This record gives sequence, C-alpha cells and structure tokens, in this order.
Amino acid sequence: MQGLTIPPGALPPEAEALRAEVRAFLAAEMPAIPPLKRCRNWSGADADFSRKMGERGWLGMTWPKAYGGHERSALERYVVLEEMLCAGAPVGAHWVAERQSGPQLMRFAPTTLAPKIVPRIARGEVFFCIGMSEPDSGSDLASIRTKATRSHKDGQGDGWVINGRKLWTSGAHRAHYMIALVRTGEKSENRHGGMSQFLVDMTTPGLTVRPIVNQLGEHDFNEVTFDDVWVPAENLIGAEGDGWAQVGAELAYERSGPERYMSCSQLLLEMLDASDAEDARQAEVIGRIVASYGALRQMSLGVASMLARGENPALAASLVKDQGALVEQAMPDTAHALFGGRVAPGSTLDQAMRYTTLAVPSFSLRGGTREILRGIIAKGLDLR
Amino acid sequence: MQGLTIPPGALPPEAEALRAEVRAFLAAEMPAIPPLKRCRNWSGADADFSRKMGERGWLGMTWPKAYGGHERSALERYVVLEEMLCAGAPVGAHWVAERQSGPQLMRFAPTTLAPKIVPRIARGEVFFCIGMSEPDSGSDLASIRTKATRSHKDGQGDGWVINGRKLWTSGAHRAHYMIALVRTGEKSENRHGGMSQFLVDMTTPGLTVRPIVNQLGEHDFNEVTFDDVWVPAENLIGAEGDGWAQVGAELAYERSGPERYMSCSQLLLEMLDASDAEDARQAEVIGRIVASYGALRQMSLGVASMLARGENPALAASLVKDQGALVEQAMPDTAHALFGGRVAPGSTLDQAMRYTTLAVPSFSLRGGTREILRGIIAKGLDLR
Amino acid sequence: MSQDTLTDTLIEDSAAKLFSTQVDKDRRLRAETGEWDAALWQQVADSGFHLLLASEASGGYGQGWTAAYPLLRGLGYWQVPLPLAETMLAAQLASAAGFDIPDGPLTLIEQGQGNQLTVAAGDGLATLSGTAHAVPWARHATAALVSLADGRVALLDLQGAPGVQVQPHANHAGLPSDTLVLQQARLRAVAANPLALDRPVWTLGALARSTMLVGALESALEQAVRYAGERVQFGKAIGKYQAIQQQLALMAGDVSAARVATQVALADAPGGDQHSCAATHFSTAVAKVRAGEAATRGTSIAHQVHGAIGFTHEHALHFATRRLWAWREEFGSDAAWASELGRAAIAARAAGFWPGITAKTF
Amino acid sequence: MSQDTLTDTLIEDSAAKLFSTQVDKDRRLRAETGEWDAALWQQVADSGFHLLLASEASGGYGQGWTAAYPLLRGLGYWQVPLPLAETMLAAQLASAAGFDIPDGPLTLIEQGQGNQLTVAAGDGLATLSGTAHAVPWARHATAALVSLADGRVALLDLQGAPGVQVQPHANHAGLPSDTLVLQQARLRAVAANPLALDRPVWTLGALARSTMLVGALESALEQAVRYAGERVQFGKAIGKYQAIQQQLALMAGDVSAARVATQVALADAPGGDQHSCAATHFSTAVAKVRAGEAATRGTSIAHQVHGAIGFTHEHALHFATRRLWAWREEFGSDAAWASELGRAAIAARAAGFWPGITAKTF
Repeated sequence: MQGLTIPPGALPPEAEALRAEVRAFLAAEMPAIPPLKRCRNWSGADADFSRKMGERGWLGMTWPKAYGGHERSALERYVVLEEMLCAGAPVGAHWVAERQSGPQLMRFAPTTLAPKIVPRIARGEVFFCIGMSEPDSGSDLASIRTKATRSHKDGQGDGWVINGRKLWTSGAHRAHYMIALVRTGEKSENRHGGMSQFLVDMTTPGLTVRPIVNQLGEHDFNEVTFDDVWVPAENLIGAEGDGWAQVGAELAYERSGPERYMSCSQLLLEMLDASDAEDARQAEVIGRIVASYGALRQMSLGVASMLARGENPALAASLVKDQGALVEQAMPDTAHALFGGRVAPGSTLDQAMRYTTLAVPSFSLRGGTREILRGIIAKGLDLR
Repeated sequence: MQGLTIPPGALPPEAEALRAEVRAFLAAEMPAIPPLKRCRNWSGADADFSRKMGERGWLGMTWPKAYGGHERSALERYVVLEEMLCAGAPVGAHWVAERQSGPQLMRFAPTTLAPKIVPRIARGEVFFCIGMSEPDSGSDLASIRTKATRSHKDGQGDGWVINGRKLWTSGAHRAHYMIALVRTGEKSENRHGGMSQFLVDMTTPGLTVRPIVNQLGEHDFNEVTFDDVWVPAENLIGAEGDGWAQVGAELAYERSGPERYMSCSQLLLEMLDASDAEDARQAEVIGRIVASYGALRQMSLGVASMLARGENPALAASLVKDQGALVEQAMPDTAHALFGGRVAPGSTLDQAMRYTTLAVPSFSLRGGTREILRGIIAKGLDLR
Repeated sequence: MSQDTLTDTLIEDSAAKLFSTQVDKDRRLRAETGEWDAALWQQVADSGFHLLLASEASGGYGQGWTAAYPLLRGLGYWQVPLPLAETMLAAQLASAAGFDIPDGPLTLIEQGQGNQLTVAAGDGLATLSGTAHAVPWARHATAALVSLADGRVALLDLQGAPGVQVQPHANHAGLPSDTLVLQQARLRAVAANPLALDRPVWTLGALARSTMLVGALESALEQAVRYAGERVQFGKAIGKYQAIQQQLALMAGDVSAARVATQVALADAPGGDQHSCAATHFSTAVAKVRAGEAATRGTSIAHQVHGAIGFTHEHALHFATRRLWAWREEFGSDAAWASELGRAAIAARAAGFWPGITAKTF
Repeated sequence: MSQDTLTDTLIEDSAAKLFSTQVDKDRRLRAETGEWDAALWQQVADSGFHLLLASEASGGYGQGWTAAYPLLRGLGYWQVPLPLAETMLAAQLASAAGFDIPDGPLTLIEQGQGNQLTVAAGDGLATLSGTAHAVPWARHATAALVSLADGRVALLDLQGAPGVQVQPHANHAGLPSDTLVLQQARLRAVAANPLALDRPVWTLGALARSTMLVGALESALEQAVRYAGERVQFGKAIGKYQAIQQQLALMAGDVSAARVATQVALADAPGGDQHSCAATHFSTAVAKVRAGEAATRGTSIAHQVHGAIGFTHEHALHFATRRLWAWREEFGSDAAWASELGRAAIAARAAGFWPGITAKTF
C-alpha cells in the first residue's frame, strides 16, 4: 500500500512572502467581484483578471524562463492557487491553459508549438479548452470516434482533416485553442491505441461551437463540431498514436490541486458569517468542515511536493480528489441542514446556497467520477 | 417499480387492546432485567420468559389451533413483537422456532413432523436453530458441502446419514432441533439444485456443538459438526432437492419484521434519558432517529399487512431491512458523536454504548448483507 | 364534474390524464419566467381539484387528504407549475373557518415562521403589517390564508389590495416564492382556528410538500433507472455496474420510506371523515423529515448516475431535482422538523418514547 | 541504547522488530484480563522508548514528536498493550517542568475534562481531591502527570500513595481506563506550565491517540484488503466485487487523510528542536477529528468486508477495531474537537477563516 501514503509537504519561507503579495493583490481586486460571482470559483472567467495575474508573474510560475515562465517552485505555485481559490477569484479563463495545456505543449511539442504559444499562456493572453468527451464516451475515452485523416492542402502543405463532435467542452466559447484527442488509427489489441492529440485553432473554418446551457441557466459547456477542419502537420502534439498515454499524464495534474476540495469555499465563508459560535449544531458541523479543510490542504500540499520532487502522484491525487469531493459535495446539503428555509431571500448566504446547490452536481464530473476514482484507488490496493 | 411500493398497514382496534395487555406483562417482568441485558434485544435468551409468553398465547399467534396456535392476525402478532423488542425483552430462545421453523414445518411437513413439534413451539418449550452457513459459504448457499446420504439402520428403518460442518449457527447450544440445509444430490444446471432440508434432533449421537465466542466475549454463534449423524426418513422436510426453494420462502420472513430496525432501541432509550432538549445537536440528531423509527414502523407494518393478505413481501421486506440497517448501524456512532468520552463509566448509557458498539457489526450479518440486499432491490428496479 | 364522481380512482386517473398530457417542458419553462399559466389553471379549476378538501357546504368536495394524494404527488411527478397545493389547503381552512372561499389561486402565510408580521386591530377588521418571505405564488394569488400565532386564521386579499406590496423572488425550482411587504393590510376575515392543530398552515403545508416531494422523487428515480439502463460505458449499460445498482437501490429504499410515511401522514390529517388531529403533527413531521432526507440523498444519486447530461438545462432531470431542493426547505426543513420531534422525544424521556411512537403523539 | 543512535530510522526499525516479534494475541488477551506485562514493559524501557521525548538533561533523548511517530503508530498497528504513549508524554512534560521523572509506567490527568477535581493548598505541597474518570492504565502507573486548570502542571504519586483509590474500568479495547478517587492526595511537585500550550495533557494526549488511531486504521485496512483478496463468494474473491472495492477505496482515502493530518500535527507539536506551540492546537484538533472520523467509517467497512469471521473473538480484527472505538473517544472525541474548531472558525468569521487555516491558529 505504498502508493497510498502521501508525505506531508512543508511550504518554504519564501512561499509565505509570496502569500502576502497575493493577499494584497486580492484585497485590491476582489471587492469589485460580488459574492455570487465568487461562488463560481475556478469556473468564473475574466480575461482581464487573467492578464493581471500574468503581469504579476503568477501564471506559468514553474515553467522555464525560455517559455515565459518564472522558474519558481511547485509549492509557490500552490500558494497562489489556494489563495485565489479561497478568495473566489475569477481564474477560469486561463485555468486549463495554465494547468494542463502549457505543460503538455512544453513536454510533447517543445520546439515546434510551445515556443509560439506557451509564453502567451504565461502572459494570460491565450486560453485553452480540452476536447476529450464525446456524445457516446464519457469516462470511456477508448470509444472516441472523432477522426483525423492525413491530408495535403495546396499552399499549406501536409496536414490533417478532422471530422466529428466533442461534447461537454468547458470554455470552448472563450478559448483560443483546443487540445483535441482524436482517432488517427484503428483500435488494436491495445484498446487505447490509435489516438492522437492535436492543437486546434478555434477560429479554423469548419469548427463550430454550440453552447450547452446548464441547469443554472449558465453557459460553460459546449458542443464543438468538426466539419472537415484542417490542421497543419506540426499541430500534431507528441507522436501519432500516443494520445492516450499523453492524456493519462495530464489527468494526474487534473486531480491534484487545491481546486479539488475548495470549490464550495464561498458558501462556507457565507455560513461562517451567518453562524453563532454558541449554537452546538453549527459549531460541530462547521468544525468538521474546518478539519477536512485542514487535512485536505495538507494532502494537497503533499501531492504538490511529490510533483516538485518529480515523483508520480497519480494514486495520491486520486485519494485527494475522492476525499475532496466528499467535502465539496456535502457543502450545500450542510448549508441546507443548518440554514434551509431560514435565510432572507437575496442575502449573500441565500445566493451562495442557491448557486452552489445547483452547481454541485457538476463538480463530480470534473476529473473523474467517484466510481472511476475509487476504482483507481482499489487498483492501488491490489484489489483489481 | 410496482414491487417497490409498500402499502401502509393500519392496525385494527383489537390490536391496541392487546398492546395494553403486553405492556402490563412487560411492566411486571422487565424490572428484573437490567438495562445491559435489554441491549441484547432479540438475541437475549431466557427459556422461562419464552414459556411465559407461550402461556399467554403470544407464540404461534397466527397458527391454526390444530397446531397449538391461536388463529389471530399477523398484525396482532406484529404488536406483540414490537412491544417486546422496544422493551428489550429476552425473546431470543424461541425466536427462530416461532418466526421460521414452526411455519416451515407446518408448510412442508404438515402431517408428519408439524403435529408433534409445532404445539411445543407455541408453548415456548422447544427451541430451534438454523443450519445454513458453512465454512466456505456465507451468503452463497449453492456452495454448501454438508451431505446427507441415504442409509438404512437396523431397528430404525430407512433414513439418512449426515456428514459435514455448519458454521455461525446462532443458539445451537440451547436449541432442541436444527433445520439443516444439506446436499442430497449433485449441482445440476440449476446451481441451487440437489439440496434438501432436514429436521435434526440436537441430541443425536455424532452431532457436536462447539461454541464460537464473539468479540464481545459472548457465546451466541456455534460450529456444529456432523459425524455420521443418522436422521430417520420422515425428518426430510418437504421434497428431496427442494431445499433451496424452501429456504428462499423462509428468507422473506427473516427480513420482514420490526426486529429489522429496532436492535439498538435500548441505546436510543439511554440516549433520550441523557439528552437535553435545549441542546440543538441532540434535538436534531435524535429527532432524525425518531423520524426513522416512525417511518420504518409504518413500512414494517405495511409488510405485515402484505403477509396478512397473502401477498409476496420479498422486495418490500428487503427495502425495510436495508433502511432499517442504516438506522441500526448508525446508532452507536451517533451515541459516540453526542456522548463519546463524556459518559460516567458503569452508567447505563456507558454500558449500552459499549455493548452496542461492539455488537452492531453482527447486525448486518442477519438476513443478508447490505450488498446482497441492494442487489435484490436493484433486480426489483429491473437493473439486473 | 359532479361531486360524487370524485372518487379516489377517478381523481388519480383524471390527474394523470390532465398532467401527463398538458404539462410539458415548455409550460414549465414559461412558468419559470414568471408567466401565469391561466389556461392550465383553468383546466385544473374546471376539474374542481382546488376545492377537493373544502367542505361541501362551501361548494367544495369535502374529501380527506388521502384523496388528495394523486394530485399532490402528481404536482411533483409531472412538475406541474401551479399553486394547486396552496389553493387546496387555503380553501380547506377557509371553508372550515366559515369564510367564503375567494376565487382564483390562493396562497398561504404562517405568522412567525421566518417572517415578522404583526396584527393590529383596525377600524372594524384587523390589519397585518410587516414582511413575509417565501410566500409561494404570492404574485399570482388573489388572497392568502393566514394562520396567526395566536391560533386564529384569517384571509388577506392580495391582488391590488391596499398596503400589499409583492417583491418577486424564485425558489430553487424557479417558481414564485415572493416577499410580501404589508403595511396595515386589511384582513378580510378573521376566525378561530377550526382545527385542533397548532400552526395549521405550517403543518398541513409541510404535509403537502412532503407529498409533492414523493412525486418528484419518483420522477428522479425513474429517470435515473431509465438512463442507467440506456447509457453504455466500457461496453455495458452503467446500470449493470454494482456501484450504480447499490446507489439506486439505496435511493429506492429512501423513496419507499418517504412514500409510506407520507401516505400515513395524509391519513392522519384532518379533512373528510377524519376529524382527529391527534397524530397530525407527529406523522407530518416524520413525513417531512424522511422526504427531505430522501431528497438530499436522491438528488445526489440521480445526478451522479446521469453525469454531465443531467446537469444540462436541456435534460428533464433538473425539473425534478430543483423542485426537490426547493421543497425540502419549504414549510420547515427536515432539520427543523427533526428538531421539533427530537425535543418532544427528549422531553418524553425513555419511559415515554415508545408510547409516543405508537400513539404518534410527539 | 545510546542517545545518538536513536535516529528516526533506528526507532522505526527497532519498534517494528520489538513489536512484531514480541506482541502476540496471547499478550494482548492477558493484558485485557488486567494483568501487567512486566516483561514487555521492561523490553520497551530497555530500549529507552518511554524517554524519547524527555529532555536530555533529565536523562531522556530530547527528540521531537515526529521521531515518536513509529512508536505511537506501532502501538496501534501492532496493538501493543502498554501505557507507552502516556509515559512518553508524562515524561516529556515532567522533564520540561523540571520534575524528576518517576520510574515505571506513568499516566495522565487533565483537570476539568470529564472529572471533578479540586486543588487545595496542603502543608507544604498542594493536594488533589475528587474523582477522575478514564485515567488510562492508572492501576499500573507509579504516578500521574496532572495538567491543572489554572495552567500549572503537577506530579501525583499513585501506587500505594495515601488518599488514592483506584477503581478498575476498561475501555472498548479491554484496556485499563480507571476511575481515580482522590482524597487530599498530595501532589509530589507543582510547576508552571512549561509550554505555551493550554491543556498540555489533553492536547498532546489527543495527538498521541491520533497517531495510535492511524496505526490501528492501517492494521484494519490491511486485514480487510487481505481478507477481501482471499475470501471467495459466488465464484470469485469478494475483493473483485465493485461494491467492496468502492468501500475499501473510501477507507483508504480516510486513512490517508488521517495519516497526513497526524504527521503534520506531530511536526507542529513542541519537543526536540520544535519550540513553537502556535499551530499545535489547530493541527492536533484536525488530526483527532479526521482520525476519529476515519475510525468510525473504517470500523464499519472493515467489519462489513469481514462478515461473521471478523466478529469472532478468534479473529484478530477486533484487536484493531476495539482500539479504534476506544481511542476515538479518549482525550476528546472527534465531535468535541470539531466543536472547538468550529467555535474558533465562527468567531473568526469569513474574513478570518482562510488566514486561520493557513496560519493554523484556530
């Protein structure tokens, strides 16, 4: 059960100085953002805010300076993230690009695509979306059907033509690029073979983004249709047929951060302001959440330290995500138990309860559903 | 989803008169039984108490008078059961015989075995145990290996010789008879074929009862070894090879009664006496348990009404058992949350917490584990 | 429809027919924009459903709450965007109190539950002042039946009445849950509480919501079971995975518990031939707690099974789940009702517990 | 063992060696009969483990709490029936307060936590009177380190001391958890609290129990995983069923959370080179809450997986699970510590919440 042990991670002293800087920035920026918008947490998007973070050097913090990064430690990046998340800062515009797309491009297209694009991610100017899920494939990526075929286009050289449809693509409507996982060959014995990743410019002719409105009446998901979308040969990321393995590495990033337990922080803050320390129910229930925050923060820091040391945090990240989901998912129900039916309409607590209650079912969709996560952990226990 | 609807069952007026009689009896009998013993609930055995219930006509209440029964309604029997259970009366000695064995004998051996034995069950004089589980078969009864072979014994005529081993046999050490499920033929396409039920006198030579002490340090389970145990031919219950189907009918009885949610009632009563209505935590937590008791009692009554009308309550009984187990299993943890570490050693609450905490893991073993129960319900939802 | 044809089966059949054919997604969505569905309301009124519980003397059908089960459950199951439950209860209480039943949709106010309302003696009739939150459908209601803290019941005109200001709000389901600001608003009529039941609006309102929750739970469970049977992942329907089966089985148990508890509470509520209120508080509390708990666990399971598709506005699941979130908190949350039950049980101590459960007197 | 050889790895190795070879079922059972295992204690004492946290000046090793992890975790993992945690902590506090460390096993008392104790000025030294419940191992301890409500710490002789009466009780695990009845029992020494930490016995006792819980949780999880891999039902190992896998995965997550929280709390506790107590209360509270919650869910899962066999006295599972039930309530239950954290967080309001979490100052 070695992989199930998460070593505690300690923050270096310079991280605390950085924290003070971030707090000063947030103290200036956040008053303009009303509490309801803070509930959106890491799905709230504000291009201007992203640009300001880029200016301060808080995007691509761990990346090489050659790519516009700042060569700081993973733990310093961690501090920026957790401060932004608890404040409910609108970090959604750059989130995917900074967490996943930048690292992918530097790793799998270090000389071709990365030099052109990654510095712009670090400046908070370029946003990404991820083209993975399809109508008939949720967590089961082997069933992807969107297809890229080799093609030659006069005047533009060799390339690929993509046809198909991606679903549940978060932020496609504001993204400049998509990294799309598509089929470039047949399934072989390896059911995950024959897939490749491409960088797709969202302005390419033939690519259509259709909004999918969620049950909050908001627009975050999209359907993206590829109708003979042409991408140049150099936009193949990594090796042809390696798409699945490249995505696997990406998922660990997706499951490891402080965003994995903090999505409902604004509701927690509202509850704190509405609670009475003398109420035995409120004190115990909130205290258990505080303990979970304390423990999850340390687990999450531990995973960041593993990343910083170059260790594989896949299993540890799954543990954090599963434990974090328990806390996140329970938050609106906890608010209901403590305050349901007794809140003034329109108050900030009321707004946070309404928004978060309706938003929370989507949180389990991010980074793997519970059953799949626990299956990964069970594998770590040698049960599968 | 028709089978998932439990019609509410209403008690007839005569049932309330009976309830008053039972309460008067309990008011006289229970003061002699200390709170810790009441925690044993339906596993507490007292032959004298069983005989007194028999004298009052409270055993075999629904059975034909020809078998020593009293031809009263299933709902009247229900009232006696629920009163006994909430009081923590020691009904364990006759429990199995009255709930399962008597009905089985009347149904499958109505002219041979039942007339001799069932009237004695109704008098509270004869106790039974059930020989089902074996070392390598828990819930999977098809893997039973204890075997009965046809045999002839001079002076005693035709019969069977049983060899093998039964495990987890509750109350075998005080039972006069066992109804044993054993193999009399090979498994065929029907993996549950080839099994039969026998009535076994516990004093037969070759039968050995070895106590299995549980984690409470108490003796309820046993290992029963059959070493050439001879049973006469008339002790075959029902038809040879029908054992599995006969047992299936029995399991519905096992899952349907008020014992399915009331096992921790004594601990609840102790918590009520230790609580403060002004404590917001205690009031809400206990109120949720009260609501569960209210709902489960009505579900359980509904199942009793289905039985009274001759309907098949198998699915409804599984729903009651699953919901009941949630309430029972949570009770010691609830007591821990409200009182853990703050109880005077040796107080009745302390005794009830200690006993019930250690006893509760065994409750899910009775009448099917959670996974199997929910599998039955899923089948009712047409998912399997 | 003549009075004596309103038998239980007929109510069930005609409710099912009306709701299943007339209530569609479009109607639900329009109601959420604040539009009043006069046509649908007229169909309900033509069926006489809103007067089911009102006495025959006052022009109603004098039925008991059990007869209302198919209607109230249907409001949840088909997600009918109308104040039918509110009007039924208001009409029952108005008729029992000897008031003329106002025409049109009605709403309900319980003084002292999350509002600050004060009654003052006016010239002739009393007046009501203050703020009442979460008054269902207030903007469309002609009048409100008010249960006063001193035990009396009253009738308050709403539409265009002087001193009455409506601030629109919506509940989780997007349905009207308005704030009423009252300045010496005249009560049209005041009478003694006709029932031996404290807080008749609050308690019977909770009973109505419990029944509506059961209907919405059944809808969410059916949708989840259906989707689990259709959606294929890793080569088989997700409903074949044991983890999904176990979750849906748990939800089925919760729904069963809520349904039985609610049906018992309906039988224990005053109306029709049932005059006793002895068990009404206990049985309603049990129903609201168990239905609320089932809503909490059930919304989570139904959404977990559905994945992303269930989170879209396009899919119908949210019409059920948003009602579950709304109704679990209206007329007292499960926590609030549980606390009441708990205080009564603790006061009864161990000796009084079981007699209280069997007599249903907490 | 010489002082400088007591490195972390060495402690881990020698604890593992001693506990895994010496502690068996027989020893555990004999301890539950009330028998004192002098031989096992002697082996522990010979290794110097009990003086690990005591200052070098007083003959100890001056190590910090992180160094104690393998020992404390080992008490749970191997279910070692000895008052080693109590003695380690008592020796640390005694040495820090400038007391001579008494020989033999020691125990701990925190005034005001579930006991009614009063201090009176005696002739020369103060005396302690009243009743203290759940004093671990009191019957076998030579002395108790007492943390007084006014902030001082004191040393109380137990074995044969006048005015000291021991009433034996046992915790869920069958281990001594005695009641002390004191009548003007003389305190051997009294000093100011040497740490900037309120309730040093209570808080550091909770830290020790958290670590022991982690060890017992690891034992229960390993046993359950092993059994799930061996036990065949319906033709396959039960660990191949998705429902069992999901349960054990949840338990693994809880155990991980408890372990990380506990290791952080150990690093934040005063001792060795770590002099600050600023984060001790917060980190200990987090650890005790999460370890207690993990014990509650974990005992249920481990027993559910084991079925009947795990409920027998013969099987080893209960040595772990009964300790989990005992320790989750000792030195403050998870509910009690959560309530403290909750009160502090509510007092800090929204503005103070996150700074409090990052500075660990609640």
